[in-house]
Amino acid sequence: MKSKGKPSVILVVLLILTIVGLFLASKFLDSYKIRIITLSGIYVTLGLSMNLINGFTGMFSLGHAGFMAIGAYTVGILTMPISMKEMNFFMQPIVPCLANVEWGFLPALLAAGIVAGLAGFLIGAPVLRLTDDYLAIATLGFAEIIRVVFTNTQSLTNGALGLKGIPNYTNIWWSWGVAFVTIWFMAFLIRGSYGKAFLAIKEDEVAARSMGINLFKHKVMSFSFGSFFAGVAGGLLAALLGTIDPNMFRITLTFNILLIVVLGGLGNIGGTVVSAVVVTVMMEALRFLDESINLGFIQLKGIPGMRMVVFSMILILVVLIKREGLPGKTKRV
Amino acid sequence: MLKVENLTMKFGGVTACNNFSAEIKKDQIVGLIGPNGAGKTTIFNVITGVYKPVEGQIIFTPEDSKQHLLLGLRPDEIAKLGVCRTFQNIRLFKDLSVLENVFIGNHLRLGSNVFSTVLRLPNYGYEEKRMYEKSLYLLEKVGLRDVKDEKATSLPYGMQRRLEIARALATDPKLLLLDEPAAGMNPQETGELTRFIREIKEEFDLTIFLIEHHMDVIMEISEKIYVLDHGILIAQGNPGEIQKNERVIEAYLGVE
Amino acid sequence: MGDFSILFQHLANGISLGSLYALIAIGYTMVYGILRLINFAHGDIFMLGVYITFYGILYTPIPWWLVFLIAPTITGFIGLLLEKIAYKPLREAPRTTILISAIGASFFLQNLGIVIFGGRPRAFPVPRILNRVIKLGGVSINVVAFIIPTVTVLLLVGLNYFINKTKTGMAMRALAKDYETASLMGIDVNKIISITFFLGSFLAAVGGIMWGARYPQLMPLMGTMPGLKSFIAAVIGGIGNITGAVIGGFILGLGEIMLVALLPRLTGYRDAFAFVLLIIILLVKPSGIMGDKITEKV
Amino acid sequence: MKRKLGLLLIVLVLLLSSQIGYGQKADEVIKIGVFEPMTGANAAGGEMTVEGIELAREIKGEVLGRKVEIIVVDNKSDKVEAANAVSRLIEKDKVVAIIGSYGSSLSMAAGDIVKKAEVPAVGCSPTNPLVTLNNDYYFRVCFIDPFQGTVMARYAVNELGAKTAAVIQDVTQDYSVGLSKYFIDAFRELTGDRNSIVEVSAYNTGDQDFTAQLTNVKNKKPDIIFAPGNYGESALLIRQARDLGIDVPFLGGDTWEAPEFLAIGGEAVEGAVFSTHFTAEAPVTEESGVFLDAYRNKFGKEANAFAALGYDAYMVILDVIEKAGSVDSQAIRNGLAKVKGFVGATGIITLDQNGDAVKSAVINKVDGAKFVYLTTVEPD
Repeated sequence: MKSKGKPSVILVVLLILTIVGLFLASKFLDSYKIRIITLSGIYVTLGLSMNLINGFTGMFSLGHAGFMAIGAYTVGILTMPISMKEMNFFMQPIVPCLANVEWGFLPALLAAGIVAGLAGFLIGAPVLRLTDDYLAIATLGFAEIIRVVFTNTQSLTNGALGLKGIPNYTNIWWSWGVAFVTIWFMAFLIRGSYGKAFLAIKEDEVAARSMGINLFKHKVMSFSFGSFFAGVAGGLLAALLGTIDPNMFRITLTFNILLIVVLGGLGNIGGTVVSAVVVTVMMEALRFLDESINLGFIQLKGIPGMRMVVFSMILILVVLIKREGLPGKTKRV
Repeated sequence: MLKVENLTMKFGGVTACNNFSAEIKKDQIVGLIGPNGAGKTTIFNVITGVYKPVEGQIIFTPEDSKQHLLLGLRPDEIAKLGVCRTFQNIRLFKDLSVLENVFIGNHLRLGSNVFSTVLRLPNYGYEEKRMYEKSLYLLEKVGLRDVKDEKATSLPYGMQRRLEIARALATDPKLLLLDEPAAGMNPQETGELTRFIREIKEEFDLTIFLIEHHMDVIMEISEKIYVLDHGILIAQGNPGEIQKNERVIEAYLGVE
Repeated sequence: MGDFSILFQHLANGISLGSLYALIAIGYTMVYGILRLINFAHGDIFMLGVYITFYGILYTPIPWWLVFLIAPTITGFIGLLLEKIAYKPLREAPRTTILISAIGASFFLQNLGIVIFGGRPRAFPVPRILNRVIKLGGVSINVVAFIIPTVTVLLLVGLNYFINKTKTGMAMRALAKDYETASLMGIDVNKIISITFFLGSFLAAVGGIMWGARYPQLMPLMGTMPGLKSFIAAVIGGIGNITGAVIGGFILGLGEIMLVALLPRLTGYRDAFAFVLLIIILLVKPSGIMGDKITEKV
Repeated sequence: MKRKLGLLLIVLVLLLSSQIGYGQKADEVIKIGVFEPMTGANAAGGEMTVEGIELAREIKGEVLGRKVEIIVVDNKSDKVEAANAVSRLIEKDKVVAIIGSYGSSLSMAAGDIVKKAEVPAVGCSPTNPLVTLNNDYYFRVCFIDPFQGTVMARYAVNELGAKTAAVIQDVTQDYSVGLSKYFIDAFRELTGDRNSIVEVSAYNTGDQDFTAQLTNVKNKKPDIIFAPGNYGESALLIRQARDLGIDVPFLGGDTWEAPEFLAIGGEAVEGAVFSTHFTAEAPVTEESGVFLDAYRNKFGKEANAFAALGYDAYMVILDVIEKAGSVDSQAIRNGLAKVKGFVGATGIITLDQNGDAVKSAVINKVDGAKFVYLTTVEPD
């Protein structure tokens, strides 16, 4: 089950390969493909952050979109040029303390993670007592509450108008750089004592408690870390798109990440990375399902939405047939 | 070491254990017996903080001076104080390896914070190395070192029991609660188990409280025995006394 | 318009909305009671029910009142099918797995809805009789707003009779109480689960028709929010308890309306209200108003 | 082992992705990209717009002696998808210009991409001022919200003699929030009374029950109610208002112009008044007539404003290409920046320094389950 090699060695090899790959990609590919690769990197981070909570620690959280929103808005508000802010907030001026702030990308990204992580901590503290479906619905509820609040706090988030003109800092290096930090973090976390404690909680809460593991502390910890990375990824997404609004962060977004996690296997780091890339690429590659297909003699009319039908079918099939995700794992009895 | 006073536990309308008192002295091996459903495991669950009793008091005195009231503490806090247990119906971390199971037992004594584990700072590196060495030593002790990379659930029953004990030992307990360690074992295995329990008691300086159905085991190693029937303490004393006690005989015959 | 008539108007609005939540919540609570599973796809079954009715009225010669009976039946069978495909194979699997399957099913039905019905909203053909307004003093009430609570209460009484007095109903209760013992006692688990799903989906479709008559706009994603809110209603009332679900529905509906009525500045936050209520309930009394307390056995 | 396999898979997928769509060669066809919401919340708007664009291509399928091909991609009413879709159009399909998208926020998601790639984009109906702001490559053939909001306020005050108004906005729609704001400002100015707006209420996209908000509004007895929003929600809202006995006029914006507004609203929406870009009834230009006939022939129904705007966006681009004599993206951009007095189906289009169309607005009213033309309002 465990590979014999040291994770650090494998990581270094992977790192070098990826750097070379990304360098080649940024040199020879056009901006569309670079965009997809960049997006893949962001989804790797998102997938892993959700996997930490749902896969490793066994909590079923559906609040990811909310933490992404927090991160995205933090980066948006902190990095936007002052003049751009004035232009954006033409309905209601932005709160004065943020009006003249213009940070660099790295500190803003860190702030995004910290604010989201803090939110995760505050939300996690009360709701992580709940289990399974109750936790799922409560976290989903929190994500919705965050979205509703962001829609209504115009002087902070500009409400439904969203933010436009966020500097496009995110590139292939940022997105994959963060992805690598995340992979590295997860790999070492899981290899170490705390990660093992998370796994123990997932396997058997009663036994874990009796072995002296403070359930609450570890759950909140895992949840906060997951939120931290979700926030950072949200920040990356904001700086990739250049514009955000509360409607982006609906339940569907969380479902997309869940799809990645399930396909990659709950609790499987490598699987999540692969599945994040595959899902992002396929989402684009399968566009032909929506479009008319010309077979020369016959024109098949495309049906918009077919892509998503195929994806949701894959999700169900994977759950039904290979519960451990596509990469597989020795079957649980 | 451990004093249980007037413990009463109810589930809905059912009284699982009524006004139970017991005392375990340091370095003793104390047995708890009784027919099925007598409420033995319930008492373990109350001591380890899984259940909250209706009434009673539990006082744990690991050192001579310091007293701890266990009631109201969470299971993990109780484990940290040095009370650890095994489970009647084996609760291993199924998907993890044998070594990982024991390794997790060390977690509560970890001094490093999570950031040093992720950044692999030297202080954690050192600690982790020690934890691995200790885990391997414990596996050696229970004879599972050869199967350290197997999945916990792939082991035969007896080995799983021993793995649970190794995992509990990893928490550095002062008081070890064993819930039917010999269940499902043949006479030869139970003989080995008895020796094994004595051995770990000496080596790790343990006090042991155990529930057991195998009378030969309990009679051989216990210095003191408590007998429970329908949640009520019906007898206590040394093995010789218990064997002669009429109420005990009656309780067992009545049920069989 | 006097203060009293405003208050009564708000009350009437709240009861009408609340009984819709209640109607959908009943199905949720029944399925949860037996399988301990949030059927995330319940809201989408509701959506299918409305669309089937829509096509039934517009494209078949069947009179509308008959469609109102046939469509829920068809929807019931769809729900039954859903259980067989997406949930039954996972009955022994970990909870998380079933939840993911439920989410997948919901996702699938929504997208299938988009492909089959198109993304554009449609107008629900409301029969004329249901579309009149009754005035009582300063209070105006749509006929549907009268019918919905009536249907809800009738169904509640009927279901309570069914569950407490019939053999199938008692088998359901036994199954909800203790799954293993019930199957040992010779109850045909699969059959009971199928009946539950059929009934739950049937009720979702009835709720859907009422919903369509009240809010005649059809969209493939229309089931998501009512679905979530009804689930919340079921939790508030004590999940697994049918009367509780109805009470929860009324609390939620009235609460939403009263929030807007009493705190007009917070109207934008209305959608968050249900979730805030849910979290409070989960933290304070997870078993809900009518639910039994469940002790975890180790 | 598994990790290696995973790595292999990534490489394979990357290779595969680099192969997507490089089959076709760039021959003589001129490609124009369209990104519109074909699914999701804005599907109806996207669909209507694409109808107009397709119709335009059928009418004028050639320019500079070369065939024009339009490539429609779905943006799922989702920002990430919108950005991807535009990027794809530019890089994979090598389009020379882009049309889209319904929904200002979706257009904004594409803004940075077209700017960076220097490919001009023409929006059909995104009315938020931010879309074209600071972007030399984004244009639009519609007017913007400040104008639209003012038009409706003027109509309410001057034509209906309203002294007080209530506003019910969809707080999750930038369109609705923006329009409400401009309406409120203009209405207060015209009535000279800060308190003329008696109530501002809110709801969310997807809400179906508005009775509580409406009961509050009813209590304030406004002369008119301004309630811009998606046609579905708006129709339900007006329906419930009528049920509650609210009988004052409802005013709204261009999104109401959809057959579903009438179907869902039924009798309740009779008398609803809204501003729009175009009316089938009073053709503003000769081109309107051409468009209307063609639309009727092809779809067998009356055209709506979104189809007309889609039609115009396409026609403007083709006109610019023709005048420039080039299909170079830069040349098209420069041509678009200079568009003046272009005769379109929706009126005479002149693009100002921001790239926004300066043109007249039409006010329509629902009458006899039809949209009936009331009046035309010229820009200042």
